[in-house]
Amino acid sequence: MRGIGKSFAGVRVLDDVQLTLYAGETHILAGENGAGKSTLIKILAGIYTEFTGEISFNGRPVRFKNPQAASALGIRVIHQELSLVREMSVLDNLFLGRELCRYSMLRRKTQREQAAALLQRLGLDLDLQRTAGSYPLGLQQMIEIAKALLGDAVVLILDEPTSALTGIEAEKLFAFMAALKERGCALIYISHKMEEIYRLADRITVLRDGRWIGSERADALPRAEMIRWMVGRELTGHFPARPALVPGAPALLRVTGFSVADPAGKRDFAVRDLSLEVRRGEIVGLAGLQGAGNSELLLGLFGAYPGGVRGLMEVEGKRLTPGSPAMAIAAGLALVTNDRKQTGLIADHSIRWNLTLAALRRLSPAGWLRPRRERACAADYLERLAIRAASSDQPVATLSGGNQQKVVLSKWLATQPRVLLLDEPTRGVDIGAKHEIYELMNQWTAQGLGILLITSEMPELLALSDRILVMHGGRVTAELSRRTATPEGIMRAAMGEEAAA
Amino acid sequence: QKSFTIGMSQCNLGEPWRVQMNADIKKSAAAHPELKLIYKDAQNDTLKQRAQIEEFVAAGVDLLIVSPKEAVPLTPPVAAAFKKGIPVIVLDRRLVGDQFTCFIGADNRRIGRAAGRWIVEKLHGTGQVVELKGLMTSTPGQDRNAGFRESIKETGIKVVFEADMKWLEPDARKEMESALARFPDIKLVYAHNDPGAHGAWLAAKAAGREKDILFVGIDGLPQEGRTYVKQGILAASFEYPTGGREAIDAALSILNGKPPAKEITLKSKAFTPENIEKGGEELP
Amino acid sequence: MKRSELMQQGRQWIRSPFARALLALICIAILGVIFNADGAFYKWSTHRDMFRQISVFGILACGLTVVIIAGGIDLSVGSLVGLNAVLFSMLTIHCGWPAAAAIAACLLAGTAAGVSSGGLVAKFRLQPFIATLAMMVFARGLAKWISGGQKVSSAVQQADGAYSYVETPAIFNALNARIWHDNVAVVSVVFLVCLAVTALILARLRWGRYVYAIGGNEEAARLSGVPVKATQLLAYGLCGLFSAVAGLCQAAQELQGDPEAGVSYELTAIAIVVMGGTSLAGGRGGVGLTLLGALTIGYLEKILSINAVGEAARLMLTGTIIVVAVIFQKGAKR
Amino acid sequence: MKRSELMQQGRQWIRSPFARALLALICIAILGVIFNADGAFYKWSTHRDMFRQISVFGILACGLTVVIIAGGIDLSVGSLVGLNAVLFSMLTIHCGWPAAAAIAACLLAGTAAGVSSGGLVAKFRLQPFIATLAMMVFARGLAKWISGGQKVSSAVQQADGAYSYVETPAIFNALNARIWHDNVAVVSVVFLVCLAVTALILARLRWGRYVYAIGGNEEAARLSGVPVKATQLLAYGLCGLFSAVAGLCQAAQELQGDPEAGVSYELTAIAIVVMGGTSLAGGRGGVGLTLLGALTIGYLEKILSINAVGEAARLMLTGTIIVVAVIFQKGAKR
Ligand SMILES: Nc1ncnc2c1ncn2[C@@H]1O[C@H](COP(=O)(O)OP(=O)(O)OP(=O)(O)O)[C@@H](O)[C@H]1O
Ligand SMILES: Nc1ncnc2c1ncn2[C@@H]1O[C@H](COP(=O)(O)OP(=O)(O)OP(=O)(O)O)[C@@H](O)[C@H]1O
Ligand SMILES: [Mg+2]
Ligand SMILES: [Mg+2]
Repeated sequence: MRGIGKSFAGVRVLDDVQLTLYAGETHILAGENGAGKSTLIKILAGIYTEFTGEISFNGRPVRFKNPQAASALGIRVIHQELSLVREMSVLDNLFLGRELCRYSMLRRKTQREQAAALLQRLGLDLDLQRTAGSYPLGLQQMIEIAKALLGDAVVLILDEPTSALTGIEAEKLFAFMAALKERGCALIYISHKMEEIYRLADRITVLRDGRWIGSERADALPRAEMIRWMVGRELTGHFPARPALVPGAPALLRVTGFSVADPAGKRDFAVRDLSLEVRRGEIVGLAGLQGAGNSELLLGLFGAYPGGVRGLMEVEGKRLTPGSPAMAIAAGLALVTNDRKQTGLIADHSIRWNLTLAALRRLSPAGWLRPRRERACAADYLERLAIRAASSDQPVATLSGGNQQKVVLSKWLATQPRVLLLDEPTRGVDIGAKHEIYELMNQWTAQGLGILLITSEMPELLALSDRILVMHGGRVTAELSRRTATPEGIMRAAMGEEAAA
Repeated sequence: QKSFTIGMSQCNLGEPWRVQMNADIKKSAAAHPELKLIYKDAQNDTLKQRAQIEEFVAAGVDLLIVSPKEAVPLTPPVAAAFKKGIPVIVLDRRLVGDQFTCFIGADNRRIGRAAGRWIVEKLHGTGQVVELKGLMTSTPGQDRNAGFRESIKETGIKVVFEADMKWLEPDARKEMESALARFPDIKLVYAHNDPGAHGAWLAAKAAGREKDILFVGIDGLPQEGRTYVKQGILAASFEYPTGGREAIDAALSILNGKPPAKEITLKSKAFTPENIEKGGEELP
Repeated sequence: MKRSELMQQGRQWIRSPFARALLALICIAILGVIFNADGAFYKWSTHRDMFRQISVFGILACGLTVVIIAGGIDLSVGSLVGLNAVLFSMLTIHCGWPAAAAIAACLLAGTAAGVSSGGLVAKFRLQPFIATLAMMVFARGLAKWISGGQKVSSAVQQADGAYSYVETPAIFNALNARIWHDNVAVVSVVFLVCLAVTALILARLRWGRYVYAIGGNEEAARLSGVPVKATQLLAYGLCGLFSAVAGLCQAAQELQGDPEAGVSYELTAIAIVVMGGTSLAGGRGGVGLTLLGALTIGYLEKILSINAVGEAARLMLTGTIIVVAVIFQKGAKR
Repeated sequence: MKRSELMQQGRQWIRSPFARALLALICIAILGVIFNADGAFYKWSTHRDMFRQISVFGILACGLTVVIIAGGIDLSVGSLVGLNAVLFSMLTIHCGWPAAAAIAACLLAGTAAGVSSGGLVAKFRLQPFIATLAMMVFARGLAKWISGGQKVSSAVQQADGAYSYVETPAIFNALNARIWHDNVAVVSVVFLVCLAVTALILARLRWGRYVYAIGGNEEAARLSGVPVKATQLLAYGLCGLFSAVAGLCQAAQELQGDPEAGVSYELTAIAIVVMGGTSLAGGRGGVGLTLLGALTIGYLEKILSINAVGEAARLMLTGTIIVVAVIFQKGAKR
């Protein structure tokens, strides 16, 4: 790809970008949120057809008219935003657009066999007939990956595939990627996770502000240098130091004997008889594998399942029945969900509308909107979280993934919460912004907030949490303090081994 | 020679009878090249018709023919036109009061009565009858029902099944099928329009009972009721004249300064297989 | 630099839904100038009457705009016009209620009907199309039932079957009149008031923002503390309220309550909302555009009517022009 | 273990859309047994006739099911019934075309109309509601134009204005007949064939998968290489084709082509689709359920009809029962 340029409504988001990809290599595409990575690969995949510059494939110039054309040459993409049809079965999703047919009649048996074989190779135990949308986000991501792996890929593009995966699933994916590489398949991999980048990379290309900064072999590009390429300045220390807890701080959130009925209806309970406590200024990490029930716990606490929860809950000493999100917000809770597209944002609406939605009761106490206050509030957060946008009137759908995540965070901070429930708060956020979010979290806890944090990134979990609760099958299997926690210990407990800490 | 513009406001063109009325007017007017007619159709909407009358007045037509959808709501606009000096001929349905030049119409109640009498005679005063009613929120439906009921009062004729088929043939067929399922001894079907009677006949034919039942309809349009009578489908169809020809006659006399009678009641005819070739028989 | 910025702004403005809707309206107006029916199009009375004719539809469209932005649809508005026209006429003419009481009763009845539809949608999670379709059928039946299938007018049937004529209540004439030196129909003023109320609600009330939010992404709205069900109930309730207002206006203009009034008005009203650029997918739109949509449809009908276009041709032209006008809008949606 | 598993399966089955739709149908049938109109409900002819009556609606519902699963809607099907009934009658009766040629011409015309709506949706990105609303108005106008506003029947007007009577073409009687010892109407068989074709397409063809995909998540489908526009065109085209089939059946049953035929049939057909549990949001549903929906609506109408329920009560009952029946479905959606 050479001299690639692309504009949206007059705004230039890619300018003279180049990328060369060799067979059998893993090529990392790195850059801050909104640098233009997803846009670049969408051009390569035939999704954006209007752009400047040229693409050549195996030495021949090509210009794809549609995704089918790219797919026909073996270019497969795992998109950043999930592109599954939630209502369709897993099987149909896997073969969507590439059904096996005889006289345009589906060869259903062959499809089932191939799919079963593939899922087995990936080590996934899924019901092929269930709808894809009924699986949790992480498994949906795995289905998406399986879909791209079906058939013969020549170029596989992965746009932040692990942002919704747990460690074990990510390992499976990496093993598969290695196998593909062996076969001579070229991989483009986009991620904001440094550990992954250096584990996988053969070569690295960095974009900044839609411009090509450089391409280099991974072993010739030290981590600090790459970060400098990405953000344009030095960034010291990956994780900011956490101040020690004030001893004997009062509990902000106390939960006893809390159960959540399984919303999917598969089991009886997603969370069973759980007790925990978050104290003022404390970050409590919640670890667990897919299906451990930690996301359901947060949703349940937040009142998203009225009637589906049992148990006692107190916020700042006051009893709270989790009846609705509105009640939870009023009590000082805030929930950042793990799926910003489905449950976090209203894609068509402007940044400002999204940002003020949860805080509207506070911003317009009499029921009358106060546009000037809203504007001020939005402007404040755009600046504080460094959200890259033309103005607060821009629809959030046109923001890059990371910036969308920052809008979600801002939305909840605007409610001035006492307890933050964070489910993968840094999902898809670039390293610079992650750093900012970590510092913000420290700041908030210093101001007396309590945070209940779910994250699938082990380093993040270990570095940020004051205490770590490990969940398995809806129960807490271990409680580890900051000092006693080790990745191995967490993994063991997450697999279901009861461990005393 | 002086030419005249006549505005014609038809309340809707969804019913064949009204299409026929426009056709009759057109046919009669064709013989008089000095008449220029403008047709508007109110799509069964009272307020649209009101607007049309206002438009005709604004455009300054020489004469207005209105076949109104409703009496009460259309009285004021017609009265306003009349007061402005535009002669108005009201066709088919009445208005309230006397603020118009001339009313031409047939009497649905009378036709219903005649149909009833004919039926009593035909059935020798006894038997089970099905009544398929036209839209009962419309005055023709109400009158054709009331007149019929007057005539069969205190006879042995019993209406065993009645349903509102809303002037629609498929609905008539549907309702008739239900009637047939319930009553094995139906002697006659009285439908408020010919398509309704035809729909009932289709149902009876499908059940193999069309020979045992007589079918009576109203309207007597050439391509519907009269055809059905000729084909032996209907035992009788009672004409509901459109008054199109009479309207043009009246218009000509008004425009020539010789106003006709304030009210012209149209004579209607009964068509039966016996008299159809002779052109029907005028009702008393 | 300055100039290109201006041009950029201009280009963006042209792409805005408002500009698109305006453009469609202007095109229709040009049609009117071309086919002016011997100058009838240039008379003020033509425009005044057009605005009066579209008012009932416009009032319905106001309520529908809210429901549609909230991600729903309401097919029952036409039937509610009939029901409320009958109810209002019964109460004022037959029962002799004072106008204010009758109006209050109708507004209450309309709101109750709307809230019922809303309840089916919010509480029983019925699809709005089917819930309001059922309400449409039900309300029509109710209108026929309470009126006994007769038009309710100043011609009152006596026990012996004869008709006596009573005075039409003053409220009918008041609503049917024109004000400002005969220049604007009262029902048009009612329409403008409904428009202003709706605009205020959508733009200035917190609840208005909630309406947009649940139409945009119901789940995200719920998790942001938006009271989804209450918002839906209110949206349908408001739509029912406006339907009642439209019913009063219809009765006043017809000087009677016709149980068949308002049949298929919902389709015209929805067309108005969509012509205005509000998306049926929900979450986007506004009522300022609905005014433009109403004018577009109003002029379209008026031009066809003053030119006395025949029934078949009129239907074909209406279909064609709706498509062309909405294609002008298409740039406005994503 | 075994037993609890069975119960679990049973519980899941009860929750399935099919079971729900069946339940609604059974409830209606029980109503029929209670109000059996002196045993009329127990006669075979009652059921046979019910099935005939619902056939035209059912044929429309087949096409609509596809369009609705594809995330669209088609309001023009009723008008297309009228248009094709007129066209078919004109061609066979007035122009003397052989039946096969006339049928082919009608199917082509219906498909063309459907593809046009589809083109407006796919190419110009009009909202389906408004695109097909325009088509509905246009097709009705066209039907009136080609028929001159009159019914096209075996009474043919001569140049002098008098009427002459021609024989009704055999194809009309063939379609209007019953087969299998008088037990099933031919139009009902046509309905079943349409149902089978639709079921085959949706369940077995690649294109059927595409229909579900674009209805479920158009963007994801596009990214997966589904030809979204072609799929939409085909869906609307199929719906138009089925409308033409319904038009032929309508003409045959009326023995004439009525330009007013099919008015508001689209609402009944949509109600059938939804009663069957297909979601108007798209992406979910099936045509097997549409059959159950058709039977439910068919029995509802039949029971009201054999009991000679008055118009007002009939409307109110229909509205109520639709709601109750669909509430049975609600567990089936999400
Ligand atoms: N459809 C669109 N319309 C307008 N602007 C867009 C659109 N899509 C992307 N952009 C803009 O293009 C820029 C690049 O976006 P892109 O999604 O490529 O970033 P990215 O590098 O993938 O970021 P991230 O790491 O957050 O995913 C962003 O500023 C974004 O706001
Ligand atoms: N969490 C917040 N984030 C951004 N802006 C805020 C926030 N809270 C308040 N503001 C802004 O500060 C101004 C005053 O807000 P408000 O009337 O809510 O007072 P307050 O709650 O006492 O806040 P503050 O402590 O900032 O004065 C407004 O312009 C409002 O938009
Ligand atoms: Mg991206
Ligand atoms: Mg503050």
